[in-house]
This record gives sequence, C-alpha cells and structure tokens, in this order.
Amino acid sequence: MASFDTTHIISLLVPLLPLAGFFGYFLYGDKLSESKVGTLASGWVILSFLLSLVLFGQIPVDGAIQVNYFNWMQAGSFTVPFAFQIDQLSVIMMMLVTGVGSLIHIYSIGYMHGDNGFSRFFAYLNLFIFFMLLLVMANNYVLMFAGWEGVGLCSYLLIGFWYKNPEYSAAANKAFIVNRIGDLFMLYGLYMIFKHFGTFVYSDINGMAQSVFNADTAIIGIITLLLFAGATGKSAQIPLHTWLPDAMAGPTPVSALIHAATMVTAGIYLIIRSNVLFALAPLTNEIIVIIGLATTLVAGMIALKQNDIKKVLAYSTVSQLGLMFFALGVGAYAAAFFHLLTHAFFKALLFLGAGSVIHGMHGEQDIRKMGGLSGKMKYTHITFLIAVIAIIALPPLSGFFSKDYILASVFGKSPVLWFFGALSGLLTAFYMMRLYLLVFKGKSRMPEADAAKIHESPSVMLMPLYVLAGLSALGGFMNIPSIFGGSQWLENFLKPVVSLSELHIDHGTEWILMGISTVLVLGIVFWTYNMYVKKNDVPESDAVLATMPFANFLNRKFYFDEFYDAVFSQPLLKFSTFIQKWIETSIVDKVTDSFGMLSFFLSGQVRKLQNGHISFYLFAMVLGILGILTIFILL
Amino acid sequence: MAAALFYALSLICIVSSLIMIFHKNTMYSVLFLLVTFFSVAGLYVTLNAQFLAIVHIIVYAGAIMVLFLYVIMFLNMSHIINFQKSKAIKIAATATGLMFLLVIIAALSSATYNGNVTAGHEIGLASTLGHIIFNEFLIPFEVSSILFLSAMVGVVIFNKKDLIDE
Amino acid sequence: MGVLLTLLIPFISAILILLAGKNTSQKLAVMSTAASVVVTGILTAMYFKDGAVIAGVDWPWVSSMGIRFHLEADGVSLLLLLISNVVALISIYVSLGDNYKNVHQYYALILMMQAFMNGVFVAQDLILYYIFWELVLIPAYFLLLGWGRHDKIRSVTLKFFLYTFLGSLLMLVGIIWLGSYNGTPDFSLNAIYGLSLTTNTQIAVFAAFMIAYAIKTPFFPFHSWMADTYTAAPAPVTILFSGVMSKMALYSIFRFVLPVVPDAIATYGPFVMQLAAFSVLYASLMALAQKDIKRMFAYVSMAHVGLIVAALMINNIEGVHGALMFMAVHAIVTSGLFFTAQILFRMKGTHDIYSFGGIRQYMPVFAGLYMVVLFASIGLPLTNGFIGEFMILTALLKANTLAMVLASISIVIGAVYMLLTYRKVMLGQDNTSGNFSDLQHNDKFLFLSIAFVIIFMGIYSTWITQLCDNTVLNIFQP
Amino acid sequence: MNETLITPDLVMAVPLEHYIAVSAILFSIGIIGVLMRRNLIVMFLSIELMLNSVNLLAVAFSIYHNDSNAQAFVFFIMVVAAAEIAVGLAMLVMIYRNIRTIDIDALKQLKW
Repeated sequence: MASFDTTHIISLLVPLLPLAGFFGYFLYGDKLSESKVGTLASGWVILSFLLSLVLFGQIPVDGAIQVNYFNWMQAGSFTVPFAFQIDQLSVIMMMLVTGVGSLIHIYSIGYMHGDNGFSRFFAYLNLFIFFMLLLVMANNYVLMFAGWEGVGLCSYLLIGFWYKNPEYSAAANKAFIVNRIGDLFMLYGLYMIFKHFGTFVYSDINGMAQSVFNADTAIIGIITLLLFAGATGKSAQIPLHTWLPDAMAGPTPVSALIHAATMVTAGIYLIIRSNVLFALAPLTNEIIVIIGLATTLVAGMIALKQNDIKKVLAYSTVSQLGLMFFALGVGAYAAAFFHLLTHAFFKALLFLGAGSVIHGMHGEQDIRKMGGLSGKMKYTHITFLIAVIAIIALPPLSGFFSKDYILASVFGKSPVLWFFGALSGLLTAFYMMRLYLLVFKGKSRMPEADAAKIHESPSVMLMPLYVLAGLSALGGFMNIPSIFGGSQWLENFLKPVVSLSELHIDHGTEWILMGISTVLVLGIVFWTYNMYVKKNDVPESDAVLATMPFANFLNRKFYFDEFYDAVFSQPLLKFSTFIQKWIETSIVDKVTDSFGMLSFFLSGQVRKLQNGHISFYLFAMVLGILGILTIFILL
Repeated sequence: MAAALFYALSLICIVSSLIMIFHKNTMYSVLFLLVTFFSVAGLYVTLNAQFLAIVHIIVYAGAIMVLFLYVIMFLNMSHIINFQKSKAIKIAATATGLMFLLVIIAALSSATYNGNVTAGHEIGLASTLGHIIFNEFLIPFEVSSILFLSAMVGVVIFNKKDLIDE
Repeated sequence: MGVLLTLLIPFISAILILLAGKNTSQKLAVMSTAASVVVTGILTAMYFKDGAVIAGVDWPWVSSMGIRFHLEADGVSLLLLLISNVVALISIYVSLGDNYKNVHQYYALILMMQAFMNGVFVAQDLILYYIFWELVLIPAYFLLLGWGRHDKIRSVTLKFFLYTFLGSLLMLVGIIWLGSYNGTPDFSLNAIYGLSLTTNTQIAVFAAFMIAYAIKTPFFPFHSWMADTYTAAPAPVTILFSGVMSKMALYSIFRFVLPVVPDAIATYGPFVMQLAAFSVLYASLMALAQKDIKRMFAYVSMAHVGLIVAALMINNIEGVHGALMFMAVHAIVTSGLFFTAQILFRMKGTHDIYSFGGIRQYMPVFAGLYMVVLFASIGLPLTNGFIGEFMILTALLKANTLAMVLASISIVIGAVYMLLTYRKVMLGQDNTSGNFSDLQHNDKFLFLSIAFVIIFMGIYSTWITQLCDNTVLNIFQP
Repeated sequence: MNETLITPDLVMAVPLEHYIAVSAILFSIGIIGVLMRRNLIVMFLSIELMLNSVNLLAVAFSIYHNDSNAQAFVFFIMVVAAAEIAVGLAMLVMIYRNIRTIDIDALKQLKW
C-alpha cells in the first residue's frame, strides 16, 4: 500500500466529506434546526468542491494522479483495487458534481423549507454526491460501477422521497428497475472485460485494448455494446428512457441535480472514459449514433405535447442526452463532453427555475394554468430566459457553442446526420419556447385568488440561480472554437484522456451551418411567439399540434410505457404466477410428494395383508412353510 | 400279524381323524379324536413304547379330552354348530393340506436314513425312560412342572371374573 | 482444544439450560453463543497470526473400522465456524423478542443444533462428519415440530426430515464406498484425499454426494421441502436453517466433492452448474410470485445458494473464493431478511405482504435498516451482497456463459420483487392499524449490527479471502 | 410282565417309511382341519392331532434308531401340549365370554 501523502488524503476526503454528511444525519438530523442541517449538508459539499479545486491544480499536464488505497476484492488472479484515478476528465466531473451539487444544496434549503423530511433529504443528497464522486473518481470499472449503482440507489430514494404517495414510490421503483436492466448489461460488459483483459483498471485496459482487438476483433465490439447498453439505462436512452420522465416525481432540486446535471450524464462519462475501446468498435459507434439520434428526435417530439413543466424538461433532458450520444457515436468525445458541461449548467438552471415557479405557485405544475409570470417572478424569469436561450443554442450563450461543436463534428461525418441533429435543435427550440412563453408570457390563466398568492422565491433559492445563469451564459467560453479565434481550452485540456476529434471541417462551411441553424431557430422563436403570445388563446391553439399526424401517438409518448407493460412487466408477473401454480405446486411438489404418496400407497397395500383374520394368517403361515419347504426340496 | 395290527390301527386313526375334522358336531369331533388317540396309543404299543402309550392315554384321553368336554359343557355347545367356511376356502384348505402332504412325502422320500439299525428291545420301557428322564433330563423335567404350575396360575387368572370386570 | 470448545460450549450450555429451567435460559443462551463467537474469533486471530491449521483433537474411536474422533480447523472451517456461531448468536438474539412455550427446551435445542453444526465444519473424519451431519437433524426436527407455525406442521416436519434424511443416506453409501476403497477401512480426510479413483467411481460418488447436498442446499428441483419448512419454522430457526444448515451442504461440496472427484466434476460439473444457475432464475421467479413475505425470502435464499453451488462447480480458485465469500454474505443477509419478516410478523401476526402498508412513517429506523438488508440482498455495490455476486458471476462467465446468463437475470428480477415488496409493506399510506413502535433495545442493536456488518464486508472483504486462501490453494495446488 | 410281549420282529415287520407316511397323513389332516374349520374347538383338536403325529414319528424314529432320548422328548411334548391346551382353552372361554361365539372369523380385531 502506497504511503499516504497529501494527495491521497485530499482525494479520499473529496468523496468522504459528503458521506460524512450522510452519516451525520443519523447523529444530528433530528436534533438540529433546519437551517443548521442545511448549512452543514451544503458545507460538506462545498468543502468537497474546494478540495476538488485543489486537485484540479495538482493534475500533471500529461497524466493522471493514481491513488491506491486497498484491495476491494481479491481472489487468485481476480483483483479489484479500491483506488482513484484523478485525471483531466474526472477532475472536471468532480468540480461539476460538487459545484452544481453545492448550488443545489443551497437552493434546497429554501425549496424544502418546512418539509417533514428536510434533514433526510439532505442526507440523501449528500449520499448521492458521494456515489457520484465515487463514479467519476474510480480508477477501475468495478468501483465505477459501485458509484453507478449507488447513484441509482440515491435516485430511487429521492424520487420516492415523498413515500406516502404510492405513485411516487412506483416511479422510484421503475427508475431503479429500468436502471437495473441497463446495469445487468453493464455487468455483462464488466465480466467480459475481466474474461479478456484480466483486469478492471482503466489504464491497464487501455494499454491492452489493441492487443485484445488483434486477437479477436469481435470482443471489443461486444464489450462496448454491453457498456453502451448500461449507459442507455443510466442516461435514459431508447429503449430504456421511460423511467426519466416518471422520475420527476421527486422534489425539483433532485430533478435538477440527478436527472439533469449529473447522474444521467454518467453514461456519457462512461463512454468517454472508455473511448479507447469504443474507438475500436465501429459497429457499436454506429448503433450509438442510431440510438442517440432516435432518442433525441423521439424525446423532442414527445416534449412537444407535454403540459407538465417538469415533464417537458425531462423529455428535453432525454433529447439532449441523445444528442450527446449522437456526438459520441461519431467520435466527437470532446464535443459531447463540452455539451455535457453546458447542458449541466443550463438544464440545472431550468429545473431550478421550474422549481422556483412551482414553489411560487404552491405546487402547480401544469403550464396551461400558468402564464404571465414574468412580472411576478422577475429574477426567476430572467435566469430562466438565459437558460432557454442557452438551450436553444442562440449565440453567444454556452449552448450555442457546444451544440454547434457537435453539429460541426457531425457534419464532418455525414451531412445527413447533421440534418437530423439540426432537426433535433429545432424541436428543442419549439418546445422550450412553448414552455417559456406559456409560463412567463401572455396572460395569466389562473384564478385571481391563486395569482395573488404567487411570490418570488427567497434569496437562498435565487442565489444558485444567478450563479448557474452566469455559468450558462459564459460556460461556452471554456471551449471557444478556432473559428472564433478561440483556443479550445477544454479539448486541449482533455487531450491526455480523449484523443482529439479529427472531424474538422473548413471554416467556410462551418459559418454556413452555424448561420442556417441560428436562422432556423430564430424562425421557430418567432413562430412560437406568434402562436402562444400574440394569439392569447392558449391552450386551445395547441389544437394545431393536436391535428398533427400521430398526435395521439405523441401524446401517449409513443406507447413505450404501455408496450413495456404489455410485453415485459405483465408477462413477467404472470409467468412467475404460472410457474408458482403449475411448475412448483403441480410438478416439482407433486413429484416429490409422489414418492411419499407411493410409500403410503405401498404400505397401504401391504397393510391389507394384515387384515386381522386369524384364518387368513393361518393360511399365510401354512403357505409360507410350504413355500420354504418347497424351496429346500428344490435346492 | 403285527403288520396287520399296524395297518388296522393306522386306518382307524386316519379315518377317525378325518371324521373329527369334518363332523359338524363338536362333541362328535372330540369323541372321534379320542378314537384317534387310542389308536395312536396302539401304534405306540406296536412300536414297543409301552410307557409312552400309557402316558399318552392318561394325558390325552384322560386329561385333555376331559378338558375339552368340560369346555364344551361349560359353553353349552353340544348342539350342531352351523358356521362353516365357504366351499372355496374348504377346497383351498384341503388342497393346501394335500400339497403339504405331498411336499412332506417328497422331502422324506428323498432323505436317506440308516434303516438297518436294529430296534432296541427295552428303550420303550418305563424303567429305561425313567433312567433317562431322571438322569439326563432332570432339570427339564422339573422345569416342566413349573410350566404346569404357571399354566395353572394363568388359567385361573384368565378366568377370574372380577379381574375381567375391573 | 479450542476447536473442541466450539462444540462443547453450546452442547454443555444446552444441557445446563435444560437443567436450570425456564427462568435463566435466555441469559445462559446469550452467554453461551457469545462465548462461542469469542472463542471462534480467538481461533481466527490465532490462524491469522500463525498461518497454521488450528489442531483440535485426534482420538481413536472405532479402531477396527478406521474411524477416529478427529477435529481440526483450517481457514475455511474457521470461516464456517464464524458463520455458524455468529448466526447462532443472531438467532438467539432474535428469539429474545418473542415468547416461546417451554423456553428452556427451545434454547437448548438451538444450542444443540449449533454444536452439531460446528461439528460438521471441523470433523476430519468422514464418518464423524456424517454423524454430526445427521445429528443436526434431530434438534432441527424438534424445533420445527414443537415451535413451528403451520396448519399442517406434522406433515411439513415429516417431509423436511424424511427428504433431507433420505438424501443423506446416499451420501453415507458414498462415504462407505470411499472409506473402504482401499480394502482397509480408513475414513480420515487425508486418506480420502489420497485416493486415486477411477472415473466411473468418481461419477458414482459424485452423484451420491451431490444428491444429498442438492437436497440440503437446496436447489432446483430438490427444493420442495424448503419453502414450507422455512415458512413454518420460527424465525430464529429459519435463520439457522438458511444461514447455517444450507452452508453445511455448500461447505461439504467444497470439502468432500471438489478435491475428491475432479474428473466427475470435469464431466458433470457444468451440468450441475447450469442446473444451479437455473435454480437461481427459478427461485427468483418464485419469489416474485409469493404473497407471504417469509416464503418470498425463503426463495431469495434459495436463489442465493444456487449461485454458490454454481460457483463451486466452476472448480477454480476464483470461483471457490467467490462461493466462500458469498456463503458469509448469504448468512448475514438472510439473517437480516428473516429478522425483518419476524419484526413484521410481531406487528400484525401475519406474513402476508398485502396486509401491510405505510409502516415507514412509524418506524423510520426499521425502514432504513430493512432497506440496507434489501439492497444487500439484491447486490448493491458497497454492500456485501455485491462482492460475492460479482466475484461469482465474473468467474462464472469465464467458465460457462449459459450458467452466467441464467443466474444473472435474477439481478433484475431480484430488484423487482424486493422493491415491489418494500413498496407494498413500508411505503404509501398506513392501511391498517397495528402495533407500530419502532425497534427497541435488542432488536435495534441486532439490526444495526447486521447492517454494519453488511456494509463493512461490502467495503473491506479481503480478510475473508485471506482467511480461506491457504485452504483453497491446498486444494487446487496439492 | 413279560419283556417279550412284543418281539423285535414284530416291530421291524413294518418299515419305518410307513410310520412316516401315517404321521404325515395325520399331520396333513390336522392342517386341513385348522384351515377349513371356523370352530375354535375343532381347530384346537386339529392342533392336538398334529402334535400327536409328530409324537408318533418321534417314537418311530426312536425305536428304529435305538435311541431312547426321543421318547423323553415325546414325554416333554406331551407336557407342553397339556399346558398349552389348558391355557388355550382358558383363552377360548374368555373369548367366548367376550364375543359370545367361538367363531374364529368373528375375531377381526387382530390388527392395528
């Protein structure tokens, strides 16, 4: 075991501090006041964020910090170390997790005010931060998987946070189980990795990838496909995306932290982390492109019809994640990661803004019943607007840079793909504008009494909004493309982890593409403005959407839930009952019991010989003697 | 003459025992068994076993038969008893008995024994037997008296009415 | 002598309890099991310190038959002793919360069972082993018959007894065959290890042993005694059954099958492996269909032991280590599960899942601890359930893909039934009235300890591997 | 009493096989009697007949083999037979008292 220098201790403290917060709940959760609990819980994460900053400063230019603690599992040739690898990729993720995490902690102090489970909520959030840090800091797939499942657990706990509501706990179950299906494939991938690599450590695997690939080309393809299947579960890609919209049952800060900014991006992190393997699996990459594209378009279309403010954002998240996978599939790892970061900022902001709206409206989530909130919730409105502009990718906010980067990379691969990517951007623009306009603009569509009660959120909730708004606005400057004379800092920083994407297109084309998409987005903005604000007869004007072909199809979210219910859930339950009824009781038990019954039957038959008739016994005796004598004679 | 005597006695013996088992009246059965006993005693005499012949008559004809008769009188059963087994069982019983006979005959005919041993003159005499019983078999002899005693006690206990009723 | 102590302490305590009567029985039982745990702990510490096998006693017994009274504990035996005594302690602790009739007899029988089970794990002579193996059945029988809860308890008990007993008879045939294989009877373990058997003999012995173990473990299709027995037995006894009694069979596979009949395993091991893996899937599906929570946990336990059998059949170092790890894991986790069922039972007097609901709001501590056990059972990382499951399935993929796939589907199904049940029982609104005070004193302490061990083993588990390492290496590199 | 009341010639006039045959026949008749009658008393009588046939055989062998031990055995057999009959008849009386019949087929309680 390596000696413990400061780096060891710091990198251990980063995840342990939030964990301490979790265990602290058992010590002080019931005893301290709300504000103290909230401050403490946020404090752990903020400390952790600061330590991440320290580690950020310590990263060597061309390598990673490896910190080994002890062996987690060990048997023969099978070893899983409990060790961290802090490199460029993970340190940014750490900062993202702890940074956004602390903002959301602070926000929650206001949002969860007065809730029965106030301190429990913070304990869960702290635990989540711990697992997320474990996920991104691990130096091997198994430890990463521990974090991976752990965040799933926290997601389960937080979605079902208001456990008295059976629908919420059902949503929590669904989230966990669907994730588990993905995790099962991921586990297969892990087993395959051990079978062919004999280790789980990233650096070893990356070193051996080429030789394993040379030995059998199919293996890397299978492994990457399985890992990707795991990623579809966690990152809510088709066909495992159905849990994420339901997951909105949790408190809104949870949606912002887990289901927008951090956990759901774990799949993208995983693929970037394994980019050496994925680079060797062209077939997998094509599947990723198809799945990513399908997800972004399908989710975008479903989002058009949603009326719950959080559901719209949830499908938007699915759609954006699909876009990231799309980018990963074409090999634009840095672009995907860039979008991951900017998306984390503006989507967290959107959710927190939505939370602020819900908070202000005392729990109302239906956008048809909102409208004209811009006057009543000024600060929320401004920050929300910034986020919307960022997500629909208007320059110069962060979303513009990252989405443009993706689209530019994709165009280098194939213009057709670019078209679909741009289409997804237009869908985004439409539903986000619809959401924004219905909520903040136009006339108020709620009863006067309710309207009067609407209030701006407290400053403890607004402060994180400001910070995130700033990040959403300026986050794009992390990676200004060369076309604007930027240095592409992020991409260069990630170089030790991710090879530079080679899909560069010339600047002229890039300008044209950028122009086309921006103009189209602006067009959508005006169209929606006309539709939802000018006409003033919302939501009836949504009839336009209703007359669209497949409207019902969209409304029912492509019947995914119904399909899964009919094809998997119900048959599984029926099948188990069938087995219980027909195999277990009718065959297995019967066969076993039949041995007992057979002996009962035989003894019953033999017992008839002992019928109590003396004359019968006498006959039996004589015949027996006769038989014995006969045998003696014959012998 | 002796052979004729043997055959006559055997015939009486067999016939009377057959009547014994087939007769419906229990009383007659007992009486025909008595005939059988006497003819068996006669056979003992032809075998020069006078002492056993006498004991036989005393024990069987004297004691056992009297017991049977007492019981019959006691149970008041001198009438004809009508319960009979079914024909099939009777035939089966007869067949079984005949098969038994066949098997025994077969067994004995296949056995070899030294037939040329001269018969002893005096082994059947009371004095000879008395010597044997009181020398070689003294303890069994005494034990048999205990057997009688216990049989007596047993019988008394069996039929003590108040013990049963309790 | 330390090894002998692990047998004598519970046995003598059992007699003392019988003599002392009802009033002191609880105290004596707790003290006795605690003492056993301490003794085993000291032995384990000694083993870690010296690395040498803990010699026990080696007395001649039936010399003409080559039978010796030979006890000895190596690493694996120590692990199983630890499991057995810790589970016995848990079982006694669980018992404290209930009132049993003839309480002194009850505790005496539990301790007696513990003593005999300890004997199984340290016997170095096959006949001695067999005697302990069967002796376990006697207290088990009376515990089930006397304190079981089932409307047909007699037939359940009879089925349990006859089924497991008849299975063991085949094993006796195998033992005698092995012991007299060389002409002069010698049943010592070393002699058995030294035999060079023909392939056909190996197959016959393998079949004879495996049927006994398949019934005791149990796995599909030899499990039909299990669900009724586990459900009918009082919770502490169920904990002993699933926590230790099933381990007897698993340990025996490790000790008496793997090293003795390698050729037979090479031929038929994959079949047994796939059968056991199928048993995992089957039991998981069965668990999904149950409405009785204790019965469901019984099938969960069956799914887990199926996984262990599959791992043992891999017959290599990684697989065996995974199996041994999972034995320790399973002992703790099922204890926790059945304890949960018992706590629920105390509330409402039933195990029916549908008669519960909304308990979490009254019993937050219980809800949290139940959740720890639940997630350990479905193998969430950083709980011990993950360690064993992951080690086993990794090794299983290398050995047999079909078996791995069959066994691993339970990862998803496990999550389904566990979470559905948790939701039904703990979440939502309270739908009935009942006695809902949160865990108190003993129960809280015990449950916290179980949860602590679950998480501790989930993070730091290599000590179990180290404990078993020498023994495992001896088997695979003689 | 004259010791030559029955001479050895007289004894040897009939071959041993004939004695065997007679006792075998008697024994078989006894068996038939036991099997075919329902009357307990007749069954007892048949048993006596079988005992007698055995005694006869024993005596015959004893004479033809010049061995007087067999006759001692016969003596003891008679003793045992007498005791047996005494006890047996006592039981018979008791059975009769209980079930008011001596029909063997009425005794069906001889099973568990």
